[in-house]
This record gives sequence, structure tokens and C-alpha cells, in this order.
Amino acid sequence: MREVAIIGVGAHATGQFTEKALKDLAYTAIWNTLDDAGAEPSDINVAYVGNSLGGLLTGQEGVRGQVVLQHSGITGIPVINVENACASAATALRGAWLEVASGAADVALAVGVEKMFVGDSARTISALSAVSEVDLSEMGMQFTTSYAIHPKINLKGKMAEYGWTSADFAKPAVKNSFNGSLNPLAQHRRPLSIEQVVQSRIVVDPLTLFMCASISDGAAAAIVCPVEMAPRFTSKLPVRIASCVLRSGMYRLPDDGFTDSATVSAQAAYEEAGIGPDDLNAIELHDAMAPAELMLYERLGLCAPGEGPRLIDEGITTLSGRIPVNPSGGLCSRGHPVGATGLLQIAELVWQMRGEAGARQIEKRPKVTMAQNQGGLLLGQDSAVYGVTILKT
Amino acid sequence: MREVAIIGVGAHATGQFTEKALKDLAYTAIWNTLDDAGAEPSDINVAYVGNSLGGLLTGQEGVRGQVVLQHSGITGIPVINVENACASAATALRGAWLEVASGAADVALAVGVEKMFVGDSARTISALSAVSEVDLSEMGMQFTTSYAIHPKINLKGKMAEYGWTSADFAKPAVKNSFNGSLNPLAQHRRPLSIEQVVQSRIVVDPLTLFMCASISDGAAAAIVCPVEMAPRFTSKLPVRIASCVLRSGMYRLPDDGFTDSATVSAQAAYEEAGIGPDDLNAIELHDAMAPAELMLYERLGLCAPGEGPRLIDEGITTLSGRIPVNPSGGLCSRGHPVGATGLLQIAELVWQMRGEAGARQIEKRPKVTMAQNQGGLLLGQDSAVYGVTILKT
Amino acid sequence: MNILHPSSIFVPTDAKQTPCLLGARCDECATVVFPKMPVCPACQTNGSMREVQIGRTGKLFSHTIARFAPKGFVAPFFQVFVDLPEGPRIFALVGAECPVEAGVLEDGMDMRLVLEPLADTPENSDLLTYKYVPAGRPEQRTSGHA
Amino acid sequence: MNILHPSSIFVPTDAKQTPCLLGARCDECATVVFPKMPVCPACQTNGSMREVQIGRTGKLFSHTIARFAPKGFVAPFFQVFVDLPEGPRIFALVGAECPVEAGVLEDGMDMRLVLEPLADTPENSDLLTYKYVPAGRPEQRTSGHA
Ligand SMILES: [Zn+2]
Ligand SMILES: [Zn+2]
Repeated sequence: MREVAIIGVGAHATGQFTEKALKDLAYTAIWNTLDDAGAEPSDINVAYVGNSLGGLLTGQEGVRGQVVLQHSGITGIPVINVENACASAATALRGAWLEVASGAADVALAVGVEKMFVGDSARTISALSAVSEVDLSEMGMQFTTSYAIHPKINLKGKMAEYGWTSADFAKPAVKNSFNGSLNPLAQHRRPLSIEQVVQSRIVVDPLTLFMCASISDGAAAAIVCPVEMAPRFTSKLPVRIASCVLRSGMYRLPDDGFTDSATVSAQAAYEEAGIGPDDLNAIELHDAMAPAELMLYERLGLCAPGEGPRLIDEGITTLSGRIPVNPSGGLCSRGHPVGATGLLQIAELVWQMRGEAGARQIEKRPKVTMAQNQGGLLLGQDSAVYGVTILKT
Repeated sequence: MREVAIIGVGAHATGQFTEKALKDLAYTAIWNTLDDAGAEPSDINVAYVGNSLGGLLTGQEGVRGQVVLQHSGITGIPVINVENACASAATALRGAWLEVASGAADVALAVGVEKMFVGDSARTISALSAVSEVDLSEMGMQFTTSYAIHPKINLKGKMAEYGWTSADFAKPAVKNSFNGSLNPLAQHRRPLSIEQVVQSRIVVDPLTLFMCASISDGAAAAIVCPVEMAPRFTSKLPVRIASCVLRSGMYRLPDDGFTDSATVSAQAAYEEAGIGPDDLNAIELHDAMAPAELMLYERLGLCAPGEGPRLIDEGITTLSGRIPVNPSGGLCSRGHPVGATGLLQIAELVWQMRGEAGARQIEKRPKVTMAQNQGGLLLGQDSAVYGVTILKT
Repeated sequence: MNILHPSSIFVPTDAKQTPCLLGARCDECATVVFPKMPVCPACQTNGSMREVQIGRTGKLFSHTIARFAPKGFVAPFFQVFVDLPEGPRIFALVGAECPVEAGVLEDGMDMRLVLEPLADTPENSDLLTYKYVPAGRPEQRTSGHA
Repeated sequence: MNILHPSSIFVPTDAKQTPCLLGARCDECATVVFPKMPVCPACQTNGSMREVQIGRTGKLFSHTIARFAPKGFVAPFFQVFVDLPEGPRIFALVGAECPVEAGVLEDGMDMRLVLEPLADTPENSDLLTYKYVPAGRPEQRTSGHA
């Protein structure tokens, strides 16, 4: 397999863009990426397009990728439409990586795009539930519930087990809202206090509104090619994909003793990249509910069980810390347009690694970074999909 | 890249299966395939799952692959949900091929599944339209219309241009209904006469009901591995994937002189496989509307423009002919569960190549075969996606 | 009344029967799952799963009150996970007889199955499903089979 | 009345104006497309496309009568492709003033644009779109801007 580099990234801002269709959002991300890479549409050999809700929310099924690429002037090439809940864009990147790593293509485009504001938020919420197993969504189960009480994370249970408080749950939201306030592409740019987060409306006990990612439109893209081909396109620092891991969840039986799938997928990514958690200089992770960040700290190997809040208290994961987490603002502040999120994370990491992140630039440019995603709940008591990508300069 | 062999195929029958959900249909196809290959769930390293309408018709978005695989006992592995209109399953096979060819995986599973009977055929027809660009489907454009008058095929225009008659249009339907009558997995098993096809109700002038594929439930799957690994699993004849080509349509301007994309994609597949149309011993092609088969004969290089009906008249493409086309019965008789069709074609070809096709077995076992798919209409006046796979023993 | 997941619920047809869930038990390894599956998720055997009646009682594993409702539901409402004595840990809603207030449910408490409409909304009031209520609450007649 | 694809249609606001389509023309290679796109499909230039008024007339490229209607439409109805003098060949419906009968339309005939409701159905009767009718038919007042 060839070593693969990301030579261009780009994004559409996240937020509410009432007048814009899927293809308008994607166009901005795609052409920002082409321009960033110094590439033309004719350079692209193959494209992977991730989207999750376009069929239910916009009426466009089946060929969403071809529709958005045609609008951006890219036609005739192989287009693979991929869908993997909140990891759809991560799946698109993995596809592009495999095309180039294998030699099937020299230059591959990965796009993630989502249009969630369609004038009826009840419809959007229902569509979001449909990315979990329909047997569960039919019974009224929502993502928020699953974070609150689902056996695999059970944040409410962690309050008893770890002694975590509502203020602890608010800490990642507060940290990330500060990061997001520095990000011109972010949906929510207001820095929040612990009090504001704790006192916002309860959505599902113990989660409050400001702990939850909101509805969002957005798009992001990346172009990859063999490392040695990168200078043909751009003089910018090529960012290598050290590992790009995708896993589905296990069927969990109570007390089966299985390691959590977020841990399993992260360990696979570390192993493939030949690094460990201590080598990471920055992380973008899946804080669809902000307190999940605390759980992910331990599952990604950053701390021992229950020590999550300490990492924020001691400033370790803040923007100026040893290993900044969610410098973009994360899902709650930067925004979580479901099918775009994985590539929004990648774009942020590439900007940070190049030193192009503006006001939120990590002072010491990160050399090794991780993007982490998960999504979709199954009857088997696990998330459907886990994606972990490790980047290196 | 490693040479890849199909070591197992399997299918669920096509037709109306009111009591069965997506995961039930997929289960039958997956386990028939595992059993055919002599493989266990734990042998599968990665799975690609194609489906096109599950979100709109069953409410299951996002993680359809994980849902159906969990039900079949396959969890934990990378699962890539792919969607490409009528070529979704062909796209799944291409993904599985690339995983194995590249060495990323040793054993890969491709699944295609579709549930179209949901108790409301108007809803199904609308969902089908949604796999074309939404700007067109919103205006009432349907697949039937597109075959009748769309510039890229314009069957009505071919009556003037080539002198084709309604009876000519019926010929592929008649031939394929005979083949389908011999196929226990087929949805429609009644052999039709020219008169019956011509005199069935007009759907869209000049296309009649029996010229059109109908709504269908179904599923199919294939397992692939490196050719040299095949004997570890099965003593059956391994069927090599000689080429697996996927293309999207071009943006067509009137009189731009571009070669038709079906031709372009077939030529690419021939070239990659190092063969020409004369080397083919059997073909499964995309006759969503039966008369399209006549056009595809010329686009795949089997005959000169306008000569399609002659190939049937002379028995060249019948089951006993030199190059049988749609031995399974094709989309109109075997059935066209959209997201499963590409792998139903592959399964048929593998059975024919192994000599396992029962009453419809091609007498001289084919050694080189082709599966061809296309689907989804774009504003740019072309189908969104074209898939061509060439198999060799 | 229609049943939300008919193959997952046993609905009594006479007064001597009690409702329960229909799970599946593996002949090979005795794993019990809910809902039924054709392949054992523990030992991956195909065809080893037999239908079993389960879930008449359970213990509350976790619970929350959802303050926002998806389409077809009414907030606030309880959402819970219940550990069944036969093995599975399942997602469930809580019977209407149980007031939706903090302190009413406690993790670890004994629960008992009831059948009732999915939600008191136009979309779901005619759709029968299983729910759980604290076992200590006085038994009421559950909705019959329509 | 709402407009189906508002960015694709110019709807007159006074009696001196006539309706037309809004396409885009490439500054680099003069290609005209409909609907508008930000990138030229012929020369792949980004940002070279300018809005142009097109499609007041056209020539019928092909036509058929659909005998079955998707949701929101009424069969039988004409479906056609029209060659616009500015370049594009577009899918269109045919104005209600034109009787849906074989022989009424003929490929190659001159057509003229009208604006009218998408279909005479509850879903679509309040949704304005472009259609074509044979140019020879006497002109009628097209629906105004709501
Ligand atoms: Zn077992
Ligand atoms: Zn141009």
C-alpha cells in the first residue's frame, strides 16, 4: 500500500443556511478544497461522498454524490455514495485513502455534506433517529437518551460510579465553546460558562441543551494523493494518513466483559500508526453530547477511568494545553452536520498541523493528531459505527 | 493489486415478501453465500452493503448495513454502506474487490438488499423517482419517461431512426420471460409472447407494462478473496473478477458528440480485462425497460447501431445462442429490487460459470461474462452511475 | 389495536394468560436475545435460536426523563433500560400508570411488564407495545388484544 | 402561489414583462446551461457563469404521454424535452391548454413557455412552474405572481 497524503481541505461554514441546498453547501467545500490543493476537477480520479439524511430531508436519494459533484463541475469519474451515520464523512475519507493507497487512483476526493435545516425541526429530529436501528427509533429512543442512560455510556450512571457532577458534564462544553468562539466557521461562537451550561434547559436528564450538538447545515472535503505526488499540486505541508480505521459495534450482552468499541477502534488506529495516546498533539473527537468527551478521554487512552474532568481542570485538553481536544469547537460549538462532521474534523486538524488555524491555532503546531467519530445505535446495545483517523506530518 | 476471486454467492428470491424486513431478506442472501463459500461470519474482514430505498421506504437510514449484518451474526468489522441507485450492489462488489485486491482485507462480503413492497405502491414509485436528481423527480419525471424520450436513449425516437417497432421492443421481454420461467428465484415466471407484451397496458408511450421492471423485494451477496486463498474455503470453481468498473455520467450538452456513457464504461471494463465483446460467453445487463436491452447491445459492442432486434431474431442472445443475455430473466422477469440487482446479476453469472444454473443452465458453461448496470438521472442529461463487471474462470 | 413489533410480543387471548416478550435462546450456548435473531450473536451459530417467552419481570438498569419528545410522543416521558432475568438488557418505555416524576423510579428496582399503547398521540395511540412499571404498583388490567 | 424552482424562473411583475427561464452562460466558453450552475460543465471554470434569461421559446425534441402518474400528478399527461435556442435541452411538462391526445404534439414543432401550476392536484396546484405549449396556439394570460 502506498503512503497517502491529504493535500487539500475545505469546508462550508456550519450553521443555518436556509437558501442553500445540499449541492450549494458541497460546492463551497469542494472548490475550497480544490483551490487549497491547487487541483482542477480533471485531476480527480474518484470521489467518495458521505451524507446521511439527504434522502429523508431533501428527497434526494440514491445519487447524492453525483448530484453535488455535477454542480461543482466534476463528472464521469467513479462516485461512491457512502453512508455511516455520524461517521459518514470519515467513511468517505477512508474510501479515498484506500483508492490511493491501493494504486486504484492517484487523486481521490472525499466529501461530506448535510442539510438539516429544512423548516421543520420535528422532521429533522425524526430523521436523526432513523440513523439508529428503526426498532429503537420507533419506540421513541433518541441519541440524547442513549447518551444519558444507554449501558454503553450511561452518563447518568457515571454520576454515581465516578462521582461526576453536572458541573463536570459542563466542562467540555465550556472548553469547546471557547474554542468555537475563535472559529469563523463555527455555528455557535459564544463562549459559555459552567453556569450557563448547567442552567440551560434539561433535554434528557442529566443532559442540558448546551451539552448537546444542535441541528446544522454544513459540508467539508479533502483531497488525497500519494505522498510523493503532493508537491505536484501544492507547496503546502502534506499531511499523511497514518491510519484510517473503521469498525462496527459488537452485539453486547450484559456483563460480557467486552472492551468498549471506541477503545477497540482507537487501539487499532494506534497500532496501525505505530503510536500511542501520548504521541498525540491534538484531537478532534465526537462530542455529540459534550459529556461524552469525558468518557472518550478514557476510551482513547488519555486518562484512567473517571479522570476526565481532571484533564480539563488541569488545562491538559484546552487550546493551550499539552493535548488540545476539539480545537475547532467540537460538535456542540463548531456544529454537527451529521454527514459532514468527520471531514470537518479532518479539515480542522490539517489547518492546525499547517499552522493555518488563525485565532484558535495551537501554539506548538501539532505533528500527530487524531479524528474520532461514532454513531447510530443498534439493538445489539452498541453504536453501529466507529471511525478513527490518525494524521502525521 | 492482487487477483480477486468470488468464492461464494447467494440470493433471496425476488418478489413480494410482505412479512419480511430488510434484514430478513439480507439474512437469507448472506447465509446462502456463507454456506456457498464454506465461510463463517468470523472469516469476513469487511463488508459493503448496497441499498437504495431503505431510508425512504422502511425508515432505516444511516446504518442499514450494520443492522442487516448484526441480524446475520456479523459484527465488529468495518461496514461501508453504499448507495448508487440501480448500481448500488455493483458498487458494493467493487468495494469488496478493492479491499481484497489492495490487501486491506483477505475476505470481503458484498451485500445488496432492497425492500420495495411496503403496502403503498405510490410511495414506492415516489421513492424510486428520488434516486434521480430531485429537480427532475419534483417535476414528475419517472424512469419510464426517461427511457421513452430522454435524449440519451429516446426509444420513441429510435422507432423513427431505426425503424424499430413495438414488436421489436417486445422481443427482449419475450426472450427474458422465457429465461425467467426457468429460474426458481425469479419474480415473474410466466413466458410471454410478443402479443402479450405489445398488448399489455401502455405505461408511457411507447412502453407497455410487460416491458417494464416491476416493484420487487430481494437480496443477493457475494464473498471475495485472493484467488490463491479460494481453495481454503471451497472446492468450487473460483470465479475471477477481471475488471470492476464504475463511472458517473457526463454533463451532456446537445450535439456534444460525446460517446454514450454505457459504451465508455463497457470499453473501460473490456480494456482492463484485456478482452473484447466477442470474448463474452454470457451477459447480465440492465433491462429496467426491456427495449433498453436492444440499445445496450450496440453500446456494449455486440452489434452495429440499430441491429439489436436481429440478435434476438437470430437467436444469438437467447439461452441457447452464442452469447446468452439475461439468462436469469433480467430485470423484468428475474426482478429488480433496486439495491440488490447488481449482485443478483453476479450470482447468476457465477452459477452459470460453475454449471449450477439448473433448468436455465447455458449448455456450454460460460468462461467469460459481464454484468452491466446503470441508474439515476441527472440534470446533466445522463444517468448518474454506470457499473460494469467482467468475470472469468 | 395494531401491535408495534408483533413478532416480539405475546398478547394474551384469554384471561388465564399473561403477556410477555418473545425472545430467542441458543440451543448451542444458551444465550438469550431480544428481539429474536436467526443467528446467535454469542457463538455465531445459524439456525440455533428457538423462541422463548421472557420479560414478564425485570430489574431497572437505568432510567431518565426525556423533556423533549420525538414526533408521535409526548414529553416528559420516562425512557429506561431493563435487565430481564433471562439475560437481555432492553430499552423500554414506562407504563402510563407510573407518574413521570423524579424519584418515582430507582435503578435496581423490580419491574413488571404491561402492554399498552405506544403513546397518547394520534400517530401512536392505536399501536400496542410493551412497557414496564415498578412491580410494587398495584396490578391493573392491561389492554387486551384488538 | 409558491414557485417550484424560484431561482430558475423569471416571473413577471408587470404586464410589459414576459416570463422566461433563468439559465447561466459561461464567460469563458459561452456554454449556456439550465438550471444555473456555479461551474461551467464544458470548460470546468469556476465562477465564470452569469445568469441569462432563456427559454421563452423552444423546439420540441421529444414527447410522450405518461399513462400513470407519480404522486401529485394526474395521468395522462405529456412529458417532453425541449431544445432552447440558447443551447440547453430541457425536460418539461406541457401547459394545460394543450389537450393530452396523440397527434397534438409533433417533434420539431415550435414551442412557447408558459407559467402555470405544476399539476391540478392538492399537492401541486399552488406551486408555479414553467411548461411549454405549441407556439401556434393562441396566447392566454399566464398565471401571475402570487
Ligand atoms: Zn449460541
Ligand atoms: Zn465554459
